[in-house]
Amino acid sequence: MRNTQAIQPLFELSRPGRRAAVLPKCDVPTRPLDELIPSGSLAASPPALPELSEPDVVRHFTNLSTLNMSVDTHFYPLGSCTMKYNPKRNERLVSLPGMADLHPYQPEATLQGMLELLWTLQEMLAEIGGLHAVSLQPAAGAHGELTCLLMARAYFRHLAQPRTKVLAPDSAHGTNPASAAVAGFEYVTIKSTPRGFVDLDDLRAKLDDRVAVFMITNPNTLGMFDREIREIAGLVHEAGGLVYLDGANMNAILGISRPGDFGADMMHYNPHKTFSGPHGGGGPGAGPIAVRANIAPYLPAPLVAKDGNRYRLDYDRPKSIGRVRSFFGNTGVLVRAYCYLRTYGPKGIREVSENAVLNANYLLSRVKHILPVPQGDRCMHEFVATASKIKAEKGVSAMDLAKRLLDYGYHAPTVYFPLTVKESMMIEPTETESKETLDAFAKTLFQITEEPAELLHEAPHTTPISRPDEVRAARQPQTSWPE
Amino acid sequence: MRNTQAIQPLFELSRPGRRAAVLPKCDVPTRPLDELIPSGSLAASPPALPELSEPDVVRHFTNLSTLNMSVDTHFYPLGSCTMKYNPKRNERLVSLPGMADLHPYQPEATLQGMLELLWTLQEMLAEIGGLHAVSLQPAAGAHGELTCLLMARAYFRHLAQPRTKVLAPDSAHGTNPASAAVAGFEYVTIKSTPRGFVDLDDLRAKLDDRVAVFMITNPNTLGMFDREIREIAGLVHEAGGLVYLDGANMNAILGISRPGDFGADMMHYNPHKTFSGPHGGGGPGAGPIAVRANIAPYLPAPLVAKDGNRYRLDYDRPKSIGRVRSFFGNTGVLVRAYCYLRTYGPKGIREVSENAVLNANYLLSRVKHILPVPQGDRCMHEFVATASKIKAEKGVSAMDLAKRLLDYGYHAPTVYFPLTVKESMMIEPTETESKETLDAFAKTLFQITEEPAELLHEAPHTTPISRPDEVRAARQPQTSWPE
Amino acid sequence: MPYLPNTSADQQAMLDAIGVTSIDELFEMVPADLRLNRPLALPPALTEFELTDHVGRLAAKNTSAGQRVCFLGGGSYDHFIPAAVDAIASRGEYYTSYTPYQAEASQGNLQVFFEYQTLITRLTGMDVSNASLYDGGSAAAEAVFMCLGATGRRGRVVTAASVHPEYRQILQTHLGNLGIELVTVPTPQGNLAPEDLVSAVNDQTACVLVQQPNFFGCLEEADSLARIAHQAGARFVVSVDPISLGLLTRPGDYGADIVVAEGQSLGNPMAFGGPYLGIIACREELVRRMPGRITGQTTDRHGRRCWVLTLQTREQHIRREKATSNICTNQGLYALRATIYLALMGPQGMREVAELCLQKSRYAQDKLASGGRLSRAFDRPTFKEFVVRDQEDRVEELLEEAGRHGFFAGIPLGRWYPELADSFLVTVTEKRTKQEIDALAASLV
Amino acid sequence: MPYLPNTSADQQAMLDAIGVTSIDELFEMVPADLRLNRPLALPPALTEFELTDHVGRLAAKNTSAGQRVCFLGGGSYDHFIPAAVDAIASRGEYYTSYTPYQAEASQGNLQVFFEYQTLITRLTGMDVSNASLYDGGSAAAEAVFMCLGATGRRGRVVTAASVHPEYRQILQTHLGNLGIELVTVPTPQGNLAPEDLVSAVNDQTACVLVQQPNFFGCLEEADSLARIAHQAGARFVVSVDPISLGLLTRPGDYGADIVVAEGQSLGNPMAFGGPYLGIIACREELVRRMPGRITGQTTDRHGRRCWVLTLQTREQHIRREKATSNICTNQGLYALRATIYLALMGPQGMREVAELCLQKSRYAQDKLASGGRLSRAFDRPTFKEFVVRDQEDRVEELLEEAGRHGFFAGIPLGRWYPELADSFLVTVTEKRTKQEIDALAASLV
Ligand SMILES: Cc1ncc(COP(=O)(O)O)c(C=O)c1O
Ligand SMILES: Cc1ncc(COP(=O)(O)O)c(C=O)c1O
Repeated sequence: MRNTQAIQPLFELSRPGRRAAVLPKCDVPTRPLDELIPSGSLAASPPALPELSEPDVVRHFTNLSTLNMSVDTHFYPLGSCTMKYNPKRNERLVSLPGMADLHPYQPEATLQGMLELLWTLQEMLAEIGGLHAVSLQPAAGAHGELTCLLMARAYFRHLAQPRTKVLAPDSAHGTNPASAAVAGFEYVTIKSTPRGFVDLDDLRAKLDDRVAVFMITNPNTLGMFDREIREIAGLVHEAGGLVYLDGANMNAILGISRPGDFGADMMHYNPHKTFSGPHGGGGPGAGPIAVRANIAPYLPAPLVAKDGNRYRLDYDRPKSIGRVRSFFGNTGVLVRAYCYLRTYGPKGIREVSENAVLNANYLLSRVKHILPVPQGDRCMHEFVATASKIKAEKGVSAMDLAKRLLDYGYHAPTVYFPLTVKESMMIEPTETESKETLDAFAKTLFQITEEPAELLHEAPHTTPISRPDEVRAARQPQTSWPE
Repeated sequence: MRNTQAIQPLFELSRPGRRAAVLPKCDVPTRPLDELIPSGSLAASPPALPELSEPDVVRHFTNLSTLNMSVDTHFYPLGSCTMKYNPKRNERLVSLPGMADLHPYQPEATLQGMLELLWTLQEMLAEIGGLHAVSLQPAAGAHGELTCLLMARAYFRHLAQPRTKVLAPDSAHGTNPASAAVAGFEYVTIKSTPRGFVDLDDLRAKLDDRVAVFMITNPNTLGMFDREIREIAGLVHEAGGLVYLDGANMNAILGISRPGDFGADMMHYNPHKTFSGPHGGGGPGAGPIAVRANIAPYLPAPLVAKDGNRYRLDYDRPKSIGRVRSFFGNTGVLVRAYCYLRTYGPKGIREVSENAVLNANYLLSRVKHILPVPQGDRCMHEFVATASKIKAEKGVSAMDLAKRLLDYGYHAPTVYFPLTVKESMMIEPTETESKETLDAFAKTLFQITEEPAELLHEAPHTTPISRPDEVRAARQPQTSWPE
Repeated sequence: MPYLPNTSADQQAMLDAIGVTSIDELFEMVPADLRLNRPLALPPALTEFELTDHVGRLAAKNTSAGQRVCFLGGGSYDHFIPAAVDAIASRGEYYTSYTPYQAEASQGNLQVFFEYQTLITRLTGMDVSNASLYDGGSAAAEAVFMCLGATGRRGRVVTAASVHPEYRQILQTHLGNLGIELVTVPTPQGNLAPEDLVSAVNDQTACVLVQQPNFFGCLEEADSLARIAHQAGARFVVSVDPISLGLLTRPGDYGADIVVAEGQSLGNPMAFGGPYLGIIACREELVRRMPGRITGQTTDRHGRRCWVLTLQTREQHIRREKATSNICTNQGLYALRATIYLALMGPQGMREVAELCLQKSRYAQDKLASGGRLSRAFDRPTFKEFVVRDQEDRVEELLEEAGRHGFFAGIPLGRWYPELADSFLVTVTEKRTKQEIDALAASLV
Repeated sequence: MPYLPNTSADQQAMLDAIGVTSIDELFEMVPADLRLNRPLALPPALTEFELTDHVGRLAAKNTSAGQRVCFLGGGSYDHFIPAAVDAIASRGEYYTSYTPYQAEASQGNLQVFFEYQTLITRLTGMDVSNASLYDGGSAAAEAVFMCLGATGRRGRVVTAASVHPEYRQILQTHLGNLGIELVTVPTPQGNLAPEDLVSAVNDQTACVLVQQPNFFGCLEEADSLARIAHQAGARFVVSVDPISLGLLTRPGDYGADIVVAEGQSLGNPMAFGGPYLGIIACREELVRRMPGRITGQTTDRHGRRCWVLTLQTREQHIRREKATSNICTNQGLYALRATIYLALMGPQGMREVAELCLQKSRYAQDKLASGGRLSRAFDRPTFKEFVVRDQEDRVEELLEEAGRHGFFAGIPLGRWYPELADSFLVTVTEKRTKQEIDALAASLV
């Protein structure tokens, strides 16, 4: 039933002379091009783009879309990514001309509604994080990490303290070490205990006056809340360092516990996770950051300020690290986050985390009999099961299980992360899934573990393609269509 | 890869207490219900509707949609239905608040833009049809037929002529006889010649002073233009009757030949075919009608009238047959038709028909070697092939071929209509399909005719379901989910 | 041209393959003297940007309901449309597909129509719903045709002045044409008095058609009216406001034989009157007289549950002049929208939206009547609409003045009811706030 | 709550299955003293109707670019967005999916990214494009990081005052932090004079970053600048306006090593600055230093052509602190939009939109300069933007006055260039008509 012709690459579909877009005639007196542009700067020919009609284009991309799994179509328990439902009302509202059709350099008087919204969002994010000041500029979580680490550098430079190290647990997301490196820090890994908590002895051992920042994800990537977080923060602070909270897992603790209250000095949010911004096939996200008063002066400019009932962009921030992104930020994602928070309100936002944690624990209770869950019987918003037993017994890997799940209409959990658990499957159901979906998923997972290994090694069997040759892709990279 | 759980019927997905829509608190002082509504008129309980969350609803209907073939996803050569590309720009424009958010009883002063658009459309449709006056009120083609037949009754009543019969060729679409019956006429069938033209002798024989209207589809449902249409019209007019042109096939003759010029007194358009209104899974369409001056007084009210540069709804039409529909009509479809006509303009609209006819003739030239095309080597916008040969040779029916085409990602042509051709497959490619698509379709059709009969009898094999039991559906009709 | 893939090279290759030298040659079938020898006199072509600009300007010449506060109703209502309705209905697989003749390639639409039919039967309390008709008005006419056939009575059809005037005009168009009398019982008190109905029906009456709540917003004594119709051997047809069924007795529970309704209020924009959604549902025994498409559940070759168009022997493409109706293209996409709307609302949502309409419109009645100049025209229980009488009999001015204050305040009734030339119809949906109602009252003095 | 399917019955059943008595119990992991013992101080919850009304009001407090005539640019442009872009990008399968880690469940996105990468290489004349970065500004920073690594030079990075000031601020943030000197060559004539560049580069210069057309709309002598950079052993990085590449020489043809661009103008709304699209493309030899995701073509188990994320050993999730960048989430949806836009435009469309921008903006320059008060600040060839100097040095007033006449007339340059306090930047896209330009000129006197 699939239309295989329409999904040929654009370049195969192209026919000389075909056109979709037609431009209006030029209504001003025109001049010869070479009068306007030095001949050397004029391209000999138009760019070598494919030539298609509008029906071709629509059919091509519409059919391509159906090759994706997505939250709108499938259960998508991709651990650490919080693939929750993306409200349609938010999409409608963000595309109002009064939101989408605004130029970033319009006079502030013509942007009062937008600035009011963004100012309120700053306030809400400060409150949720238990911190004091917020910048909405970073474009994604990793960008927020980097921004905060740059602020830490400026902060310590200001204190004339030569602190060169960033510490984080081995279970940290790859962006943590990468951000540390980009910010010019030396990155040091801290061991975790078997249950995924920070190994305090190792932390103590590695804390010294060269440590600028300790980055922690709490709840961590095993979905466990580190009970010793206060103590950890205490140690870091004693050593003169700052605590950074990777907020990717905030979906577990909204209205329940606040990073600022458990010792974080800086944090980022992932509104595309926690606050239902759609993931867009890879992005965009946003990475708003919240910090303590002592770090606030270093925030990137501009922030939104309120004077009486006027709102303005505040660029006058002498200690600011400067900019990390052009214009204001990923506003569209921020508007969605605002809509989301206004939909839930104080009581509702707590119910989000309650149900996210309830769903995760329920699914854990269904899954643990099928695949061991090393961390134990409890989790926050997600948990990590391991396929190492079934791997040992019948050679079926986490990847095999993941691929087979696709056949049954489930997106795979995150596999092989965190690296601290062998054959890991990181499962995050989110609060927007129903009990029936979780039951059916667990049932299917069990069924799969009963299936013959050969079948699983070759899975998936019902998807458009199966087990692409990644080695070949990397050996002779073909990253574009040959001209 | 399909999500089978999400497409369970809504009533299976329902769980007591689940909710999507939440309504605002009542902000006016409320009164006890029984004070406002007599107890007898109050329902004992809320309606027994399913209870779902918003994510449930979105996932359900999104997955369901992928079980359909559509023009956006597949080649859809459904003869007589003109399944052409539905421009996205039209969808965008029709949903502008200034178009979609208008109440039909707003003061005319607040509707000037809409009335201007509709007035212009009336003018354009009169010009395209070569007729004098247009009503946009009918809601679909069949509704337009009925409206014109009602006008014919009024017209002859006014002339005190007791004309009780409507004539139409045996190849006529089912709505023609049905409309005649609903309008209170006696319906008489006229034979067609083997090539699908009106049998003049039979027509002559059946024309008398009881004949009110002769309905003709030209080009006819075989995609042939009746060369004798003038003569036919002459005969009907001599007999004192009116000629009705079923405009479903106007896509073949836009800017090439005008019904008014070849003798039609009344006609309907199918904007959802000819003017790219999307078919919406069955509708909505619209059925604007155009008529000669002598019929104009009988048009349903209101029409849009222009005084100077003001536009108004003209209800003052004493001879009007009255209303056939509430409010103005299927305005949304009419706005799309307007956008379509404004996109093509005078030259472009002719190219539409030129390419529709070119594509049909080209496909005919590819198909005739595979399946005989009784009408010969030429057609207008569509043609009718027959599977009777392959049926005789290996027992493969037109239905078998149609079903097998689905497997290869093509919607089936119209089968078993017109009734005048055995094992008929009525193929209408439309002008928005590319040569490559037509070539691939023909190649596939050939391939299928080479496949074993058993395979075809059981086709389709790749669709979500195959060969539903229609007899059972009709024997014990289950037309709703049991309470 | 943006929608024409054929390049001149393609055209040449195709002409060669066909064996002709020009596209004109393909039109030889059309006699030369019937060909138009000039371009059509149409306005010039516009590019997408120009068209967008042009239609944007036309739209800007209108004042949308959202630009004022809308208290207009009378069969088209300003109810809230959840974003999910638009998001789903704008998927190409829905709006660019056609009638599900090929069940295997249309299970999405077929299941939606099956769900739609079920939701309509649940809402109305009837046995069978079809998959949609054009609009509420033509649905009323189709219902009357069903009754003419079912009873074999061609004497008269009885209705009331309290039924939507345009619906009655549609009935008149058809019944007048067939020489069947349409008796319209006056409703001076704002509703159809049972005793008046008694004297209007006779043994040649095919059906009685009433509206609940009626055009004036008032509740009819539906059960008594049903009894009277049935006692006369006539069928009882009710035209309802689907939103009211969140609260009011289901027509199936007071004896309706056929229920029709305008489905616009179920998630469809007002769009200057269309496309709308014609709802029709009936009792089991009438199903074979039902017009239009019906979806039925069955199983496929492998025993899988699935859906198909069924009982097609009622329809024009099979039965031709013997069909129950001439309808072919229906309003499928709007049935989909109604299905999504009802799925989102659920029982509680429908109950609450109905209660909000009721309470707010009652509040508005009292508020408007409190000023002195305006009064309620009828002393009957109402749902979301009501008729207001202007002491000073200057309705047009009053409404224009309100327009200047930013309100679509109401619909003048004089155009349909000379005796109500001093009155107008005010509608209050769940979208209207206390503040808006108070402001309206302030502007109407 | 609309997005929470769990009913209290569901919750109870789940708690029982888990073996706890309350949801609170599940949070025992969180020490009591770390729990918030009050509700968050957030504004109250809004229903969909209330939210729609509320955000609608906020939107109404803004003046959208479409409500005035927009001559603003400076890195964010009012180009026309075809309806098909929105229609396709609003499909849930695109915008509610995530990074294609599971290739079998993501071929749609992967093929789109492969097509995007190809279109970008065709547009820029480079060998390799990634699948997107955040925005043009951070893309410029990533390019500079690539050059630091590739050359091993940590001495300085040279750029010009004619590069977007905010992009230079981003560079300064990073280079300042790393103690690398950012040399900004002044451009008093409106472009970077080759001789000035010669004296700015040295043997410790990692790269030269210029913008073409530059922030003032002027064309740089790109080929000479490239030669100078390369002679100094530095890499040459160019930030381009993708729309200009319908007409201007492709950076690959004048020696760019890395091309970055803001992709907003390719079918993406201005949206007060984001989300936008960071474009980056480079020469083959730099591919392993490329930040972000790259899609590659390969074959599957059955030999079918397909696409996967490739060269992932550059990325943070594999290489952690050794990764070429820390980027994870990118701007996939906007890469999709750009892909659809370019597929619709094709070579001719891109050529024509560029020519319209060029001709109209030149017409506007002459028109504005003809009044007497205003003059062109720089006598250089420009593309779609240009700098206007106000004799009377009252830019703010002038622009405010134009605003009252319904124009977003330009961007005052004083905030970034004190020496240009008397000047503003005017941008003319293909959307602006002669009539609008003439009216602007009339209002600016
Ligand atoms: C734990 C954790 N930290 C950081 C990130 C990076 O966030 P982003 O992808 O928005 O840059 C992610 C998400 O990928 C994450 O899961
Ligand atoms: C030839 C012909 N006449 C009339 C009709 C009826 O038009 P509609 O379906 O719009 O009522 C159709 C379309 O179904 C048709 O093909």
